[in-house]
Amino acid sequence: AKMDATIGMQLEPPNLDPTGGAAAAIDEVVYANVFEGLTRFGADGSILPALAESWEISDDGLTYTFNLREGVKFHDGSDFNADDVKFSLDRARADDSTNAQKALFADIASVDVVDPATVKVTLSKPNGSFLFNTAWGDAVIVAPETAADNAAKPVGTGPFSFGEWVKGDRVDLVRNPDYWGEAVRLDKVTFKFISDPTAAFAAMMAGDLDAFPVFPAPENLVQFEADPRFSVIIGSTEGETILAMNNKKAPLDNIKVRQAITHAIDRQAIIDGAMFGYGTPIGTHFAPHNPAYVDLTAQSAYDPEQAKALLAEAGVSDLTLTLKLPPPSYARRGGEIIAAQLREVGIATEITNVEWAQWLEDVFKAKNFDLTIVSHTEPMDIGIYGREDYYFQYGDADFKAIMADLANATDPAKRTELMQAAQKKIADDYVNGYLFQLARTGVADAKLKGLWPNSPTQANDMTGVYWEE
Amino acid sequence: MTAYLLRRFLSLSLSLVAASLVIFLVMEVVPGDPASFMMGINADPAAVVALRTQLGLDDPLPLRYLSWVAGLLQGDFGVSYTYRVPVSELISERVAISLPLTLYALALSTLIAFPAGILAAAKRNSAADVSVMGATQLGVAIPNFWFAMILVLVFAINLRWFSAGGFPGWEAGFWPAIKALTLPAIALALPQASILARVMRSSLIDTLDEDFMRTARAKGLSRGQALRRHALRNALIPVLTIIGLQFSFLLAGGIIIENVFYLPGLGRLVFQAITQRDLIVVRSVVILLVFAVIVVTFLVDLAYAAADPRLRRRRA
Amino acid sequence: MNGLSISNLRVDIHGKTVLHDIDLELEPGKILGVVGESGSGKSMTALSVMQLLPRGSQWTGRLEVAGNDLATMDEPALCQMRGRDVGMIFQEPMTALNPVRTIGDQVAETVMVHTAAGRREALAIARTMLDRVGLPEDRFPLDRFPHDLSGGQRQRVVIAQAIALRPKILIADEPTTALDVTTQAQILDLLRELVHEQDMGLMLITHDLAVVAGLADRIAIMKDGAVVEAGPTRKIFEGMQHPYTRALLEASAHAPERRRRAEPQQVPVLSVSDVVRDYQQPRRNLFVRPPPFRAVDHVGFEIFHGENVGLVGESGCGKSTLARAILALDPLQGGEIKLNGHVFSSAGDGPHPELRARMQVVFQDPYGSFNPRHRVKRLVTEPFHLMKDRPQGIDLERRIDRALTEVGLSSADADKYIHEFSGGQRQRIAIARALIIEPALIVLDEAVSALDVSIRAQVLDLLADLSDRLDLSYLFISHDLSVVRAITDRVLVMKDGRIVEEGDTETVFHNPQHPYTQTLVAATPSLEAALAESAG
Amino acid sequence: MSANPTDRSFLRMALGHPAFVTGFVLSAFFVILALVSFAWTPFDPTKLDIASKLKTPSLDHWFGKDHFGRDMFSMIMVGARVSIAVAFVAVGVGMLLGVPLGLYAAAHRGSLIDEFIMRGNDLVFAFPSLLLAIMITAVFGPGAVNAIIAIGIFNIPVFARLARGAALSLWTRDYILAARVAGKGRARISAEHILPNIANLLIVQGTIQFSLAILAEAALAYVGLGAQPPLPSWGRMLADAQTLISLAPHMALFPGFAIIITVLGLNLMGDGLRDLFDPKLRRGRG
Ligand SMILES: Nc1ncnc2c1ncn2[C@@H]1O[C@H](COP(=O)(O)OP(=O)(O)OP(=O)(O)O)[C@@H](O)[C@H]1O
Ligand SMILES: Nc1ncnc2c1ncn2[C@@H]1O[C@H](COP(=O)(O)OP(=O)(O)OP(=O)(O)O)[C@@H](O)[C@H]1O
Ligand SMILES: [Mg+2]
Ligand SMILES: [Mg+2]
Repeated sequence: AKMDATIGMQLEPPNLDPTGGAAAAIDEVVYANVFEGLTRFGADGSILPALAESWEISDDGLTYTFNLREGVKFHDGSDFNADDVKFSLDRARADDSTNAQKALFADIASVDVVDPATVKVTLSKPNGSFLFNTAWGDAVIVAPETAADNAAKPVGTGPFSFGEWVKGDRVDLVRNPDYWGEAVRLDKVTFKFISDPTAAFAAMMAGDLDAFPVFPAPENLVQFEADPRFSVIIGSTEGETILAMNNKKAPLDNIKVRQAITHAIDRQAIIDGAMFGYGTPIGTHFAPHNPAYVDLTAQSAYDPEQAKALLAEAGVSDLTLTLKLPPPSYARRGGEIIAAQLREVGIATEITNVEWAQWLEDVFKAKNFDLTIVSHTEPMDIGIYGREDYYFQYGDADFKAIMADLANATDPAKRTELMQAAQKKIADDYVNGYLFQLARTGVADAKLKGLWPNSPTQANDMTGVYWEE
Repeated sequence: MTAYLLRRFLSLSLSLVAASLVIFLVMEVVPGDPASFMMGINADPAAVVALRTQLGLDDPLPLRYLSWVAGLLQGDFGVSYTYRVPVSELISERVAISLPLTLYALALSTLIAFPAGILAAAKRNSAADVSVMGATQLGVAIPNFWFAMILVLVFAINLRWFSAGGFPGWEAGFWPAIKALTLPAIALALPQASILARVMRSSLIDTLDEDFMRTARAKGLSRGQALRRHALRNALIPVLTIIGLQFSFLLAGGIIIENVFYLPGLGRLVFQAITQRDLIVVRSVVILLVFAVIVVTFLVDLAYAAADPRLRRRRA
Repeated sequence: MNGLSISNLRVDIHGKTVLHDIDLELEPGKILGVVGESGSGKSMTALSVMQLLPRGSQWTGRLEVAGNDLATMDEPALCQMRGRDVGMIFQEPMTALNPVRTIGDQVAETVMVHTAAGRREALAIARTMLDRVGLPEDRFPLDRFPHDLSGGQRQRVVIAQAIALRPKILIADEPTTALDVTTQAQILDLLRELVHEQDMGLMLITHDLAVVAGLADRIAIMKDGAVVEAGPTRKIFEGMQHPYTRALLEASAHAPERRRRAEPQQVPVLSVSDVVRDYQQPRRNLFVRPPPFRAVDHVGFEIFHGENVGLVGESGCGKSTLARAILALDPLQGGEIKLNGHVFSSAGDGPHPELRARMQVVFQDPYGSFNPRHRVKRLVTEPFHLMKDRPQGIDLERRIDRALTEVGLSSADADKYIHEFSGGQRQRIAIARALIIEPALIVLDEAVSALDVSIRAQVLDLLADLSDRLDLSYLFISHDLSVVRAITDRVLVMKDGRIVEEGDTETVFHNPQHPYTQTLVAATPSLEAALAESAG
Repeated sequence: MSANPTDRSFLRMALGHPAFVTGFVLSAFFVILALVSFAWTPFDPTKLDIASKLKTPSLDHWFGKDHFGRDMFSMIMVGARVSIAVAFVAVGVGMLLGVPLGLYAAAHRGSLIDEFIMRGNDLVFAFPSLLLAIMITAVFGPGAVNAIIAIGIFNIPVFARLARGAALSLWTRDYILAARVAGKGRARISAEHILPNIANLLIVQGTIQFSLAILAEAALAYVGLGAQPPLPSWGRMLADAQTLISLAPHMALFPGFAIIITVLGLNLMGDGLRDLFDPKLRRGRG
């Protein structure tokens, strides 16, 4: 059987160090393949043990004692032990840390090595999602000797070790013969970077690629479905796609105007037009596949008449709003559709297409925008609504209180309740227009099995991938 | 002639200095901060500041310019912000694709254009001339990215003769590499060949009208002999200029084609670097391209001298 | 017969007949002069013999070269004929040679195309031929490029390649028109020698009767695509059967009648003293700046009221440069120019408009002297720019009218564009433009050189007449001694930027003192002398 | 260069020149389409109808519908407006700035300013054009106006060089000397004698640059840096069509043809004008 697989990805990672960069593409190459953390995400989003075999949580929820797996080696041959864990966590939360998700480690008070196979982490306050946090790619365990070079030459403990990186083209991973866990079934995995959707389509069609787990052009899936050579894998992601509004900027500081905008939007048209039908409508900032999800879409149902009425009530007419669109096609296409829909209720929009760098500068940092479309792909990120100076500028006090309670809550039922309250709160306040949950639209050779259908985190876990005879 | 060349070289070097300034300043005013780009949407502000310091982005402007230029002079292009590897390494990897692609396209375009242009000029106003000129008009009018799309559709997706793009690397062997560059080279060569054929034709027609062609015929040379022995070399001079221009155009101008065929070439490197605000890569690649243009211009001047003995004496 | 025989030749180009009823004969060892004004069909006749007529041409009649009927020959046979049986020399030596190939190569090529000779052998033949035409090995090695050579030397190379295979017939289409008189004399001598030495038939085409008068055995006069008169040279000049031949002859020898003589006055109209003009030379090397080239070297002279002064000299001696300096178009590197006693210089904004208005100019090229986009009206009134209160309305019309009638045109011409006029008419318009502002001095730089003899005669008459009536002074620049002689009172002879001789025109030409003037006078083909000879 | 586009025989000759006529008809067709689009389009080109997306050409929708169900023919009409306007202004900017610079440099040949202008031109030429355009739009943001700036900048040296070269050769003409003898200054001579006589050349180059500008605009729009939605633009239509090329080829074909035909028309017209203005090809006239 074939022993290698070539996987297409739209974006090339800028570097290969998941602890030193935010780009999703880094995790998509190395997460679970090259690097592992104490815990990890399973295909269904559950938290599984990884380098930590097991753990105990103290009753006050402040102390986590991790029992580490033994006999684990880094790819450079050195042994993995508790010192590496302490090094990794301390490095990530240090003052000069360049870890993009430093907040994940904010609650850690200290990390102590109990013995080579045991680490004790003490928190400054209880954190119900700490094990979830340690599963992130940004929390993987690295070795002190090689940490500095991971950007170009990653060394981890995973089932694959780094082979070669031909910049602009591909990264090769090769099987790690000394892997502690179940042996993987591929000798070599190549991640090939093809940013252009047409090229991606052509490459799949021409057989240059074996799979494209997040295929960038949903419009082409029909053709793959019609072709027996391919299987199309549709799953869910953690990406809530929203029409973000600048809550502090007039007239968007008026809840009536925001509500009017949400009623002007026909979600299904956007899903059909921009995503060719792939995507689940959402009514709040929460993933529909999460058990705690509440369907609030009816609250902001498509109703142009009501939108017009609300605008009249708010006393705004001749409204012109800027709509800044980052590069992904959900935003560019969705933006065109939303602009047309807003036009129907009398809101004019000025579309500006921006690059990510500009988006970050202009929208995210300077908050110089009225509307923008973006998909928030981090798992469980409703907490951003509690951030005062986050770009859409919500930061409501009541909402913050809910979040604080949630952080302290460990009881699952209580947590669910709080999460639902949070969902309702932002829907009631019409903070943003909630459009749809991004679908994970993957294509693969029909014989390639074991790919993740969903994206509980940004990853292409190749551990269980194999070729069917 | 040497004096002329020297002067030309000096003035070109001045251009290079001016170019370095322009490019540096343009990149400075481009909105967008490389550090925030790298750290992403939910990044901790403190982490971004730390990264800025680490990258040296907070140094004063003149200092950064000077250290960049000083580095360039020593052949040190700096370290890419995003890739964190020396820019020179990035560039040399990319040049290994862009340069062969450029040469390939140029060779194709010359191979098509010369015979076509010569045929059209020699048989002026004939059916052959009209059809060659018609074809070149069309060739100039077709946007090359559109042509590339059609090529992929036909030859990669439908016929599956070529792969749709990508580059296996030279280590995969000469022929596979050449095969991967074939469709892109054709897409690039089509408009260039059309332009070149037109220039060849008109230059040759001008030469054919020269007095010395009549002299040659009066000596008893046939039309073909006169064309080969007397017209071609004289007609070559404007053609050389165009080839020189095309070289530089292709070297940088492949951006879009490199995108369509996802070739990791220089053009795509800068394009990507611009979107990622990897200023240092953009600066260095652009200055390198400007340098290439200047060197090529200079070589074309030398080639002129070889083709036209009058220039060896006089100033152009 | 071994020579050339043309009978009943008719050539149409794109349906337009350019030659008809041409009958010409040329025997080996003889020279046939073909004379006619521009456009009369001389070149077309020559090209018919070579079978190199322009595209779209058709010919009928009979053309026989060395006993072969050209009508029956296919293209390869014609290629065989060209260069081997017939050689041809063209008018413009500067462009007749391929600039990127060596002279040796180009001469040897004739040999290699037609014989089995190898390159080495062909080059050896080329060497002998170049020696023969006066380009000796030591100064003119085979590997020189044409751009190293002067016009006369290039013409010799062209001749060498035309005669390399000793063709039976040599056709020379205005071989000396672009050359200086002294060089012309040398080339004509060379051609004459070659004819006798190699027993060639030479068809010598020219528009200048004087050139063929002393050289040709037979002469054919052409006009409007037909031969109007042909016969042995002596008979032509004796008989003058055809009125056109007579007109041509008279025009060639024409000297306008002059009534008035200038009287020296206190203040000369123009006074040039010690003028120096340098041209910057291009650098050969980055650090050494070559010394400037001195085109005008300490020149001084005066022109008095009503006086016509000629300036003669060979091409490149600095005549035009001096003219431009006098017109204050270029800065001086030394000396001073005064007009009516006032300094006339290009410094600053140039001379004061009122002063500038006192001196006007007429240039050589009747085609390049006018902006093709303006009507005659606007063209001739351009100097009014110099006046403070410019004529308006009726006054303006009147002055345009007067200027045009003065030069023999009509007021209706004022609304035409320049392309609607012939060369001679254009030169008249140029004169009208100079006259309209009533200057004291007109500089004429080769003002009649580009005109056919008959038109030249008319323009000279006009100039003489105007000078008499309007009290004008001329500085008349020309390389053509006969023209200068016809119209000037006094003459300056220039060589290499210096005035080498100066004096009364008749005196200088009859009794030249400076050796350079002597060669110049001797080299000028003289119709009178030729006629005297043929009469005697 | 003695052709005078205003006279009758020029018109007659132009009408007898097949390439010119074809080119003129093709380009005029798109100009008319663009003009008509201000008053009328068969459908509203901004009106979405997602349900009928990717509809193939039919009697109602001649060029079919795009991925949002918009009428492609209407979009191409309005797109013509954008392409032509961007190209026109960009070339206009290039001419307006480039020609005076070139004339000035020629009038002061060999001066420091001449040297400066020419070196500046070299500099712009040495820059990879598409890249610089991309950087310019990165600085100022994408949009039609910035596309104009980006394309216009490269037209400046083109016209400056052309004007300088042509003007230099005219400065040696006798009629320029005559004008100087008539006391006219350099600026006045440039305006009165040089400019009208290089106008033909500029017109010819102008049509060629115009067609290049249309291609450049399409390329910029294709990479997302041209006119912004909802304004349709041919280049962006092609970009939209790209991923759909095998599913809905009409989306790629029609805008592609629009570009090709317009550019072809302009080039043919430019070539035709060049022939018509060329004195070598004009017989029987001065
Ligand atoms: N290529 C051509 N196409 C059409 N007509 C031509 C062409 N060349 C010359 N003629 C015409 O043929 C006629 C004879 O021209 P030809 O060149 O033989 O004159 P010429 O006597 O040699 O004049 P010149 O002294 O000016 O050389 C002229 O009326 C001219 O306009
Ligand atoms: N612009 C220039 N730069 C450098 N040298 C020049 C320039 N113009 C003329 N010369 C040189 O100056 C000398 C005199 O030139 P000029 O044009 O005055 O000669 P001329 O006597 O008018 O000749 P012709 O009879 O050919 O018109 C020539 O050797 C010429 O090569
Ligand atoms: Mg002639
Ligand atoms: Mg002169």
